Amino acid sequence: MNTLALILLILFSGAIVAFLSEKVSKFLPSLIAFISITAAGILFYTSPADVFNFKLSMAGLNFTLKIDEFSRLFVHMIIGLSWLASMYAVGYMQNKERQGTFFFNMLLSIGGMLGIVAARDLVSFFVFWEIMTWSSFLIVVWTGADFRRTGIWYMVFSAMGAYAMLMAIMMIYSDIHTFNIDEIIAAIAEQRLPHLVEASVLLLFGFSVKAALMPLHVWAPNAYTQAPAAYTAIFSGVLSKMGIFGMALVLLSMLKFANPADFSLVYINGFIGQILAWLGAITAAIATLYALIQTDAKKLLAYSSVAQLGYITIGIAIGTPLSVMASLFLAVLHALFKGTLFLAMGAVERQAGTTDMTKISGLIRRMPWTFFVTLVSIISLAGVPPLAGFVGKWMLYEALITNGNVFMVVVVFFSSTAAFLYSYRILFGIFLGQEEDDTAHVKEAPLSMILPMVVMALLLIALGTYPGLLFDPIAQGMTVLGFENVTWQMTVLSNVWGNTVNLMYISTTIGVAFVAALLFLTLKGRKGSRNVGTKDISTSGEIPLEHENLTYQLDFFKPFERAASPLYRRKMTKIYDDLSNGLDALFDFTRKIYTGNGQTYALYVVIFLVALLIYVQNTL
Amino acid sequence: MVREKETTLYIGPQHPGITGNMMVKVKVQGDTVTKAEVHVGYLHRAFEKLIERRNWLQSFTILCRFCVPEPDPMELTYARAVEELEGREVPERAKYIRVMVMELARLQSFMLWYAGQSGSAGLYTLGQWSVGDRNYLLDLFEDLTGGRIYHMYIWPGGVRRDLPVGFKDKALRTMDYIEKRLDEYDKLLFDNVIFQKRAQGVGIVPADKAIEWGVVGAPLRGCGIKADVRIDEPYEVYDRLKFEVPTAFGGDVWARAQVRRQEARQSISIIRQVLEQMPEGEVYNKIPNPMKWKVPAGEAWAKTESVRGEVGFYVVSDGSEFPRRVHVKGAAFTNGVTVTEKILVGQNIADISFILNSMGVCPPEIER
Amino acid sequence: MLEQEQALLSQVTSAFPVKGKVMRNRRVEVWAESTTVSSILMYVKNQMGYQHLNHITCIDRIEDTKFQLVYTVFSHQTKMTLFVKTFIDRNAPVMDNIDHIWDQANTYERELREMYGIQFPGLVGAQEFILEDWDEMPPMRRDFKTEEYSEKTFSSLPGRENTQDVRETISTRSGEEIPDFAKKYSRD
Amino acid sequence: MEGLAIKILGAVITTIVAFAVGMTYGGITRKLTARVQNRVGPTIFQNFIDLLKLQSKKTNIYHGVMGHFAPMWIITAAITVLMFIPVLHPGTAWYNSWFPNLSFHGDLIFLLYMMVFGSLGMALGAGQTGNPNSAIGVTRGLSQMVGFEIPFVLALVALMVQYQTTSIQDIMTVQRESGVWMMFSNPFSFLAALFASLGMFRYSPFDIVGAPAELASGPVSEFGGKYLGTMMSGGSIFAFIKLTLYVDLFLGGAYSIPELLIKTFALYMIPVFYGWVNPRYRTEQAIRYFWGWPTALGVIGLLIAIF
Amino acid sequence: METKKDSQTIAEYIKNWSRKHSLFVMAYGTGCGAIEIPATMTSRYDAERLGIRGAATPRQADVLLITGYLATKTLKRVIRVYEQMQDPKYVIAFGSCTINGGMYYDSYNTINVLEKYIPVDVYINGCMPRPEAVIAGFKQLQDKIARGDADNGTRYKENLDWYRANQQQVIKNWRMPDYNW
Repeated sequence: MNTLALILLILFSGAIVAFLSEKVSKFLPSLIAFISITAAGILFYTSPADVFNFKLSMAGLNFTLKIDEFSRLFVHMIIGLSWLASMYAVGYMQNKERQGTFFFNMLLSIGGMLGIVAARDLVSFFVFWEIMTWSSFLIVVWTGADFRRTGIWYMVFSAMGAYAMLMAIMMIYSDIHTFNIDEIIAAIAEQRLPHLVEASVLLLFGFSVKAALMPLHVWAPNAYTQAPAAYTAIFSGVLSKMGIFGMALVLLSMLKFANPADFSLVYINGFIGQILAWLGAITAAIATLYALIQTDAKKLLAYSSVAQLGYITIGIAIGTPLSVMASLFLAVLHALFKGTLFLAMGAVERQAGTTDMTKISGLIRRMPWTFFVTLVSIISLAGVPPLAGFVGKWMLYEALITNGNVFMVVVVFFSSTAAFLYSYRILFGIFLGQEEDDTAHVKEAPLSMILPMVVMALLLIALGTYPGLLFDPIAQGMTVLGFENVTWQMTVLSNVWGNTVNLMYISTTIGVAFVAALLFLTLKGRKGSRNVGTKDISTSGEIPLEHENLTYQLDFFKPFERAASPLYRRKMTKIYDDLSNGLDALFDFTRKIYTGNGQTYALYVVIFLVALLIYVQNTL
Repeated sequence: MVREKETTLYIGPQHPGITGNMMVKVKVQGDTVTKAEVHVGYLHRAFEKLIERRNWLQSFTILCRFCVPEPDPMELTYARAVEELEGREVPERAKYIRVMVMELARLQSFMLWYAGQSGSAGLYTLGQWSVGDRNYLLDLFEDLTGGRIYHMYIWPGGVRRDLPVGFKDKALRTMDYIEKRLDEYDKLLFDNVIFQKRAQGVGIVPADKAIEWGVVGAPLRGCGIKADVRIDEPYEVYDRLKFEVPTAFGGDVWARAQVRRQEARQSISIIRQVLEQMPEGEVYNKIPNPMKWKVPAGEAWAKTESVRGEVGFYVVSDGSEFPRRVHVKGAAFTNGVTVTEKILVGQNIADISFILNSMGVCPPEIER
Repeated sequence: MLEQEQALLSQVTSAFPVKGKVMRNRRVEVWAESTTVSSILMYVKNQMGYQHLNHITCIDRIEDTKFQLVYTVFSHQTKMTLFVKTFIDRNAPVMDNIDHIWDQANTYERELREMYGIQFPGLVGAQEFILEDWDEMPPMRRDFKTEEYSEKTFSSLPGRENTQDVRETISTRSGEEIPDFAKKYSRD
Repeated sequence: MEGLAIKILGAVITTIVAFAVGMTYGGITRKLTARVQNRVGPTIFQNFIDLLKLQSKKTNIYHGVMGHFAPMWIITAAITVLMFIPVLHPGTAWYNSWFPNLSFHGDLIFLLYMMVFGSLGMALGAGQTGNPNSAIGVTRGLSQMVGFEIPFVLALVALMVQYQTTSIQDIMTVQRESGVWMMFSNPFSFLAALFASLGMFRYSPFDIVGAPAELASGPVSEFGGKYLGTMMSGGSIFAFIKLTLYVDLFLGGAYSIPELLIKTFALYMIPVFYGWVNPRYRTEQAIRYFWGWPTALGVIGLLIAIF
Repeated sequence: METKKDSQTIAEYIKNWSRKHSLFVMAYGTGCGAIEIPATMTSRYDAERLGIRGAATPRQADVLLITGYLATKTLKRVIRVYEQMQDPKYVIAFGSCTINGGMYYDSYNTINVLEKYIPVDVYINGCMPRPEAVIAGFKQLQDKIARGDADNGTRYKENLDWYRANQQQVIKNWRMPDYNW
């Protein structure tokens, strides 16, 4: 049997078995999910690369699945993160109800994602896309909380995206009568596709929904927040990247092969790219601004995911080798650090009961490992050297600067500086500050939850010095997209102007200086050291009362909010609310026309006849 | 008890931004104050109790310590209350000297205010200048009374001793110097755009509530209400002197600063007038042996204007050598406690100290 | 002479069963029953423009076993001060709470409660205003002996006898002679 | 092997020079401030004495692991950034022998991010102490950073676009070869960066982080003794770094130590002078300030650089 | 300039020299003597030329000034502030009232002898001490530090029980956080 089909079969059948096994034991679904993902992973990594090829003809349609080098990058992400998340889920989902449904949908969506990246024809692409969408939708509404705001937004936007995609697929099919992507690309190169621009825009619209790009992002924050943390890691980490995958497919594979002689198409290609890039930049800025006023850690991370997806979109949309590389690097990194962060927040939620940063504080001594992984991933997220986030940020900036998108650099820089604000917010809100008695019972999460997070954190640290580990598969993948001979080095970054940054030197310097300072400060005067708790602080000599709160938690960045108040005035959700209210009113009006009264209808008929008469007379 | 959501900040007692030894406990949401409580009592020395154990003249050692930055109005008010009880006349020259001392005390207190107001906003240069220049005024006090801060100079029946030789010239020279310096302070503080931005619209005392809230002194005049004990109930020789009582509108820190800025100049003008108009003659209508001095029974209420507002003494005598009861109502008692608690709500953390300084909160006067 | 003051006095005495007198220019006092004080204050504040509450004070008339309370109000229009005085029982001191008339009366009343033990029914605010952890008799009462308390609680170093000349103590301790010119100022 | 020894020696010397210069500048500022305030003031080496005293404190208050790491992060960030900045002009004799360090191996974007490293550590350390003043101070500092980074980045991007390089050494070389300092070739960008530097040095009116009358001493409220001392050293090195960076980027770099000192001191005096006569902004006013004229200047500078 | 005492090692001598010339004063005006502190710090008297400057929080401060009488309510705060300071720490007591009660000897709310509650290094007498006297007091403290005698933090720790007993006699409701000395 075909390996690729076998992997998909394992996942889908595992889903069904997990769903059924809940009746046997509550513990079983999580285990089955873990086992089936492990099996799929083992199968994937033990097989030679050329076996992932699968063709099936059915009902006159040719389904083609193939994992090329570019897809392989995403498969690494999907399998890796899903495996770690499912390991985590074993501990995380303990004692929760309706686990069968959860794991059923989780495995289904993982299978769907694998299908998407492997699909080489638009029909199977669309089918797997819908499997992924619906299974993720069912997980988003799994907790049942706040369905109206979360579920409906997600469903409506996904449906919009799906219709747009469907329309584009039909358009292409009506032009060249094939669904096969390779054939479509060939057709584009031969200029046999008159509706190329329209179809591309519609496809990009559909992918933008998943990638949570600016005007279509409103579903994302709530959906990410509502899904259980074990799934949110996958959701934000890889599922949203399917949008990026699609965009790369359209922008870099399809539009790029437009004939260079066709000036207008090339121009439109650049134009679409610029628009997308600017949308990405604005998404990054606005989402960052909203992230830093959140009080719920998961929601903060959700907004931050939207912002990060904005960066990734920019890279893809700009389309230079360095920017695409930066974008794909950031995509993998985002899966790593945002996955870690969501998992860490899940651990906090499980252990402390909430992720509301106004309710908990000072967990650093209670959950040191969780703090460590959060710290590492936050530093990565903020892009501070020597961790991996810096590499991605650097490449993105250099790509933009050398490409001449200077104002976009400033916007991106603004959002990534503002990202420090929410980075600190999340670290402080949960782990630092006063250690209160009401969190005294909190303990560190079990090993099965810590282990995946630590693995990812260590990867982030390693990639900070040796990004080449990741450049290798990215460069190979980019070959598929048409970027020949992408150069990369293990520890040196370089841009087209020939400027370099040597990461090895950076890490060594930081390491040496830090160790020296550590030794100096730790050894010196350690005899007179007094360990104090967080209650022994300078409160102007006063002794705080029991019920008084000494942690700064509410409206954390109020001054900033006030300074940036014009940017906060308009909310996208409100615009959509207004739109839907307007539609409501329109439908109301329409209903008024159809009053149900026979006499009115008679009147309409008369009016219509008169109008027809006049029209006919005029034309004759 | 359920833990609060708002963060509690203790501004004081040990805090660089507090005016003296008191505490403002604020609950903040973001950087906005949602609730402010003024806690006092850190300086309570039981003065009103101790005065009951001192005789009429010994009380003066305690009186001047009621308010440290500006002790002289306390002495004068008490002396006037005792004079009212006893019916003791004060020589003309002593009245002029008293007015001069009062205005000197006001002036040195304004210098301290300049330091506090600018220092709480982060402009340390002005604070250094004005506190440094204040030493020249304290030198005058030292020449006159022998003490820099506490003088015990005004006694019932006049003042303790006449002006030293050459005092008038020195005082006039000092006034010239201070006036010159005040112009420089204005350039540094009032012409500064940042100070204007900081001060305007902050810490507003509403004009329609001000009287009812018991606001006195510069904060009241900053609301556009012309109220000053020196013109409401002229004491000593204030009715013979030409001076303005400045007012400003808005009731914010800026308005209060404007009022004080002009008052400092008025004080200089009054000191000059007093020095010019001062008649010759006795300065002290001598009281009998202080250890045996009895003041007739009765109750008297005397008030004077200090920098912070009116200072009132309610003195009760039962005809013995010891005062029966001396109650002090300092300006800060209302300005610094209830009014401050009200106007701090809704303000920024950055402005707490700024507002406290502009309200002229003086904790020793509150808790005595 | 003093017409304004007389007019004020007659206005208050006509409205309430109180007696009073003009103390001097701008000073008028009325003596009232403790139960009518709050209505007088309400009246003078709302009807006569005495909007400024200067202070509330208490005098311990221990010989009559009474507390004398003095409410001082001031009018910014007429610039006159009105004292409303009353006696309450010293053994069970209770007085009407007036912080609904003036907010700042709250602090005065809290101080009186702390210093004299006068109860104001309905008075909100922390029990402790100035003192902290005070468990003795309210300290401003005349029968509270502050010196005894001080000696008991904060013992002084030896060498501090109250009326003794400090210079002698110093000289005996350090072995210095008191110079002749200084001797004549010694008290004994 | 010999080359490595020389390199390490050079790194140590660079650090010592930066530390000494930063501390002395602080001392000179204190002295000058005192003179402006009609005072005599401390000696210009007062900061060294303070540091020595802080390091010789007997007790240390240990607030937890992040509190312990915070000063180290600051000093680590300071030394690392210092290593990647060309202190003197490449090619000069002094430079080649003592100050080459690692400046070939990093560029401007790296430095921008690396400079945040210390602040992040400081913020975490301040957070763990649990003092509300620290947290408020940190949020103010971060907010202000978002404020001044905008004009600063505008200026830097203008620089990079104008010279088609992101390497500091190349920027210095271009300025030397053309003979025109960036300061004159693109004055708008220089002004934008200069305004941003006011926020970076945190003198009045931008000393909102540790505003004494408002927050006690802000983030460092709970740090004393060796921790405070180490932070002070890190801060001094950082002052030197910022000044050197400005000199390298806008003033054409320096050929010798005296030239560097003159240029950096002149730059340093700008925020100091500004601080003497201005009270402090509120946080949102400070941010608005940076988003006003400095940003406009930065945009003009960037437009000039592009066209 | 003091000569190096034989009992001090070179390192000790340097440490004491730096401590002497860098005194961070706790910004806590506990009593009326605080009014002369601004004057001491500003232009005419300029304490900064001696290395004396303000510190905002107890962790950074070296010197605690008790500027006059201490009300019992303030004493509690002073103890807390003093205990939060880091060794070596010094206390300068101002005014007659800290020595033996001064003019407040009979007040029910002010302590009489400061020495019983926290160890004092230098007393400056007068009511209130003039800036010259304050600077003279600081000079004395500097001499004491240079001699290596000023180590009252250790004394306090060693005799903590005695001090605690005295403190608890005055502060009736002892609601202080426990420190791990």
